[in-house]
Amino acid sequence: MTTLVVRELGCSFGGVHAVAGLSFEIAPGTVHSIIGPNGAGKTTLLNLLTGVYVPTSGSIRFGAHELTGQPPHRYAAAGIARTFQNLQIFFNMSALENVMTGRHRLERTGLLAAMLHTPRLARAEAECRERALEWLRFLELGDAAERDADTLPYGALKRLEIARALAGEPQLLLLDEPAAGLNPSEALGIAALIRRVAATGTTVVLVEHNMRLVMEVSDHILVLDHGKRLAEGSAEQIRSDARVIEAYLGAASEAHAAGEASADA
Amino acid sequence: MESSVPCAATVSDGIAAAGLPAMRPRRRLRGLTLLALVLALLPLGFVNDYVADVAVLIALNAIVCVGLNLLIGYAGQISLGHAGFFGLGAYGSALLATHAGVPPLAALLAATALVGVLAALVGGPILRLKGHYLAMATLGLGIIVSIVITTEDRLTGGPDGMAVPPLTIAGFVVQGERAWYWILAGCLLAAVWLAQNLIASPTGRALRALHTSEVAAELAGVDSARHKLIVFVISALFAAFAGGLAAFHAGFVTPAKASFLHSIELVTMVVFGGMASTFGAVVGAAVLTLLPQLLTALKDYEMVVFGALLMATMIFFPRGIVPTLSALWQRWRR
Amino acid sequence: MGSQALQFLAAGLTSGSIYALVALGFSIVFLASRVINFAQGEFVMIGGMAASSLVSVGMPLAAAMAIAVAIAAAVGLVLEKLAIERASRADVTTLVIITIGASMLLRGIAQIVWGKGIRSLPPISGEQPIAIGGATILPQSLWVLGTTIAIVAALSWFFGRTRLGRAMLATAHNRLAAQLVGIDVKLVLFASFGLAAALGAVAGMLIAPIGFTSYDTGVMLGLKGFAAAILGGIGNFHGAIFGGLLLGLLESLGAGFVSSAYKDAIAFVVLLGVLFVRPDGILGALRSDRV
Amino acid sequence: MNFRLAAGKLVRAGAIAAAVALPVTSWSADEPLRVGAFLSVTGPAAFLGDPEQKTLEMLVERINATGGVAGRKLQLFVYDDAGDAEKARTFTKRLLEQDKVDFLVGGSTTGATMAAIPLAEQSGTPFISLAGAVGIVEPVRKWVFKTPHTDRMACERIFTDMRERKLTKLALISGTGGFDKSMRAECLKVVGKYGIEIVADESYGAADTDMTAQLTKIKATPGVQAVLNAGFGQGPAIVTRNYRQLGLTPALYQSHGVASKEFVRLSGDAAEGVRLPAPALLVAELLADNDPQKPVVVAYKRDYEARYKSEVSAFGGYAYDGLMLAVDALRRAGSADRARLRDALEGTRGYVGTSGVVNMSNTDHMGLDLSAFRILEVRGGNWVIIR
Repeated sequence: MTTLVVRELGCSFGGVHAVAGLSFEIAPGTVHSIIGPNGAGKTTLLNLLTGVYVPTSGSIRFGAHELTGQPPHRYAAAGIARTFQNLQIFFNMSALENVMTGRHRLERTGLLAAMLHTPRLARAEAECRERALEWLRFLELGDAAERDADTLPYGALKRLEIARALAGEPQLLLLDEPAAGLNPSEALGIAALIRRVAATGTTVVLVEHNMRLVMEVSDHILVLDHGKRLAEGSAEQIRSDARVIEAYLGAASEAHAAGEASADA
Repeated sequence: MESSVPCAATVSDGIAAAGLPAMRPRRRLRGLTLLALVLALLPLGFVNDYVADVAVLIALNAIVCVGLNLLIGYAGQISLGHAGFFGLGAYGSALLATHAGVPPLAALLAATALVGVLAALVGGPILRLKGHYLAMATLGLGIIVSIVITTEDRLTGGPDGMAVPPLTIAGFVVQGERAWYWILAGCLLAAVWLAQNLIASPTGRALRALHTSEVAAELAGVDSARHKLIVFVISALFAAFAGGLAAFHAGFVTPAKASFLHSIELVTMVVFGGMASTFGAVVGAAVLTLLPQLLTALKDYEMVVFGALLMATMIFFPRGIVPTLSALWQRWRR
Repeated sequence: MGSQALQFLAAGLTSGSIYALVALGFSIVFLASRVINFAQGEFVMIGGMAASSLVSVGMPLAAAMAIAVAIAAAVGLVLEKLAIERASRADVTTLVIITIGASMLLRGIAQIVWGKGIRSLPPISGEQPIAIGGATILPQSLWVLGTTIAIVAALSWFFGRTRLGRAMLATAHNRLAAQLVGIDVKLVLFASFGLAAALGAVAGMLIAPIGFTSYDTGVMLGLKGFAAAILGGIGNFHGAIFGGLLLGLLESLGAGFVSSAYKDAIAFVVLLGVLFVRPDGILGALRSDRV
Repeated sequence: MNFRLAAGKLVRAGAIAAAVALPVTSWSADEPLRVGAFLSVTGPAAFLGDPEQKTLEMLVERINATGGVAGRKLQLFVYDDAGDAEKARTFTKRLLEQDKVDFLVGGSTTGATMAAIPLAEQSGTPFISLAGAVGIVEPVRKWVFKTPHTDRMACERIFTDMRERKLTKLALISGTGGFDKSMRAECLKVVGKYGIEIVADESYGAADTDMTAQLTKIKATPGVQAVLNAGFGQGPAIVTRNYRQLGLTPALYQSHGVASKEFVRLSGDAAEGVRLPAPALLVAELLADNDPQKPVVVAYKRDYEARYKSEVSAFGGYAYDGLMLAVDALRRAGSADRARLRDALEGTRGYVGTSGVVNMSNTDHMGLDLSAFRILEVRGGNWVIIR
């Protein structure tokens, strides 16, 4: 299993330092969460860790792969996958084809084999279809396989995106606010799902606002504020860390916050 | 709001899984076999060589459109310069066969390959552009090609065009519209077969993926720049090959074949027939090649009727003829 | 050598200002609808031909020009209502093909109504060329340049100060948000086609005395206008002017110093070069794809 | 997802079937003589094809009104190739295979003509081209004739006029159209024979609106005594106006491509003093009474302008000669047999047409000489015969 090592990572748009001098590591096989108030740089960090943004300073290494400044498909090739805050589903395909596309990094058949539809390709396609169908069932979307993606409801699309990410059998899965837009019962469904994914040995990194979900599934939490590391530690440590509460709820209502946090747990 | 999620259907898994892959190939080839049937029966309607000639022109345009559909329909990359590749294929074949004394068939294949190399070299930087900027860059590329062909008149005969020797395959001179028809029918079938295979492969899915969300495709491991280049070169090869064949068939070629008006005509055929639909490209090429022949009786009103027909079809069939008709066919069958 | 280079500049400004005026029409329609209107060249042709035919039946120049602009604007509005609006749900490519159909329809009608002959219009203030340091320029070219600058000033005021103008800008930046704040997006698109058509007609009437007009001048002017709009940055008015003038200069300097046979090719090679360095045109454009 | 085939095929088969059902004309008792024409009625060469079509339609009507040719009416089939060589080739095939015409009159542009020649030759059908390039009849082709003067003759006529005016340093400025570049190429071939030196060679785009850059380069070329602008359409009118705008003094020659009143009207008084070679048609009234061409051109000019309310152009004249040569040959051959018609065409002697007096032979399938061209000059907004 491979460790994600981030050293002095920085990313600024014009004068704004969205992320500055950030260093941390994500050990394999655990559930990590990245939390912080709005504008703390969570999404920017997520985009940096998947090559969507190119860092202005610092480095990103994943196991033996030096990924700093590489295009996103090199991150995917290294075994990193993600979902998106606003769904990026391939709506011109069926659900099954979406998940099959998720396995693109594992494909070994060449262009010529594709154009001549060689037996080797036919076998690879059948196998890819088969594995994709398994991941669809893993996300309880088995019967939606042949339906066009644009006919599926929002909740199913959320799970489809996760299925697509998992289909590539990544070592590291980054989830961008998976609970956003879901009702409480669906959020609980996501929590169970994250545990099932972690159980398969895949490292999960969660970027999320839903504190209940974060506290419930996270082995390790990194708190960001204005692009810098505010705090890091287990769920327990972070819940009672004064700086975190202050950053979230502002200094004035300190007492009230203490009460609030306990009720929340 | 959220669909009722049935517990994992354990029982039928086995059947569904086993059944699904086996059924798919037979369905995929059904379209090809029907096209082959139509192409086989068509000559029965050839009252004279003129009708055969029109059928050959349709097949030539269809081959270009099938390639262009991969680029525009599936990969979502607009090109308004593919007549430039068509013209280079035509003039490349003609020049190699006349001035360089290369046997015609070898000239055709060599010219096509050279255009492929050119497309690969030019495609890299051009495909970093998006939407209307890509359209303009390819439009500009096509115009540069047609200007060079028009201006280098010592070599190409300039605007008045140049004669092209007949095509000989293994010693046999290809003569007569019927012989040409069978060759073109074969090439069109091969083009459709190759395109369908590509679409139903990981590369095909990668292209469709980067059409809707390039970043999600990248995160699935798709090198979008490389895949766009692949489909750009493939569509250029289809256009160049058809261009070469057209030059040998007509025995004559003029720079108009490389003009931006021809590029726009080709894109119109693809969108008219239906984007992301190989058979849409074939139907679009058929209808828009045939229409001018049918509308000649309208004399001065031809352009008005053609423009109006084009607009009406696109307004009432926004996704193109074949996708709209096949959606109606689905709804009607269910 | 000096006066020769000066004349190339004058030639470049003459054709450049024409391209700029046509490019403006492209940018306005693009702003409101993300569509490149391939019939924009035809609006230019309608302006020139309508004014020329009205003058030839004895109507004074000013009246003929006003009516020609009205005719073109009406054509633009009808085209938007009957075609673009009905297909508003279709994707951009389909809309572009609709405008290609429209350009053929308008060209066909013009061919029937005005015939195939080449027409001209009397220049606004005579044909006496003005000498500027050894180079000469027609007064009409100065009218084209002046009108272009005046129109951009008017457009900046219109888009900055008036309700409809701001509504158009809002629609351009975010169609959904504009609808949410109560902007009638349909009206905006309707108005933008009318405005673009009127602008095209003005261009057509100013160009006719210099380059004549016929039922199919719209094709090449449309192409050069589109290239100029892209070169400057589609959807950006100052970009349209800058792109138009630059394209005109590239052609005239290319013809003057390199080779007149390859002047258009040179202009397009430079255009490609610029796009590789600045993929959104020189003055940049509305970039709106965020993850 | 992609078995959308069935619907697609239905539409496709229907479209092809419709093509087959094209109306095949019925054969009346004394079958009409079928005249096949493919002209560039629209597109960049509409300037040529439009008057040609009008002339053919007018003549066929008049001939049929006076009992046709040896009792047989003429049936005209006209298609518009819009200046595109491939369309011209397809329409020629349609005329030969579907409409089964007896002879072809057409090919407004050289490109369209060259594309149609192989078909005329293979099917053995007499083809009278209306395009200018000398390459159409050089080398002589069995079935191919042409009525317009060649562009080489136009160059030679201009160069003889220049020699008489002692002008030896010539600057060329030509468009990028087929007509323009072909004339430029021919002029470059023969200019040496006349002791004239080409000192500049510029070109402009078909739809350009300003040529002052090219003309400025010519103005800066030392010793230029004359400028020849090979082109047709609006280009030459713009060149002429830019010429005066820049105050260029060398003699300005245009080509027979703009031999029409419209050019003078468009150029305005900038055209004053411009010379060009033109057929007699343009100055019908000014011809000397004993000029054999006078009655023919005056009659044609009167009929054409009465019917179409627009000035006659040299291109209409080429179509006039094209059809009348065929009619004359048909009368002499006494039958529509293609080979006999071809021989009769080749045997045409002393035929008086709008372009000049035609004397064909088995080595000359055009039959016009330099005298067919008059040098005209614009004076006071009108053409004047110089020589």
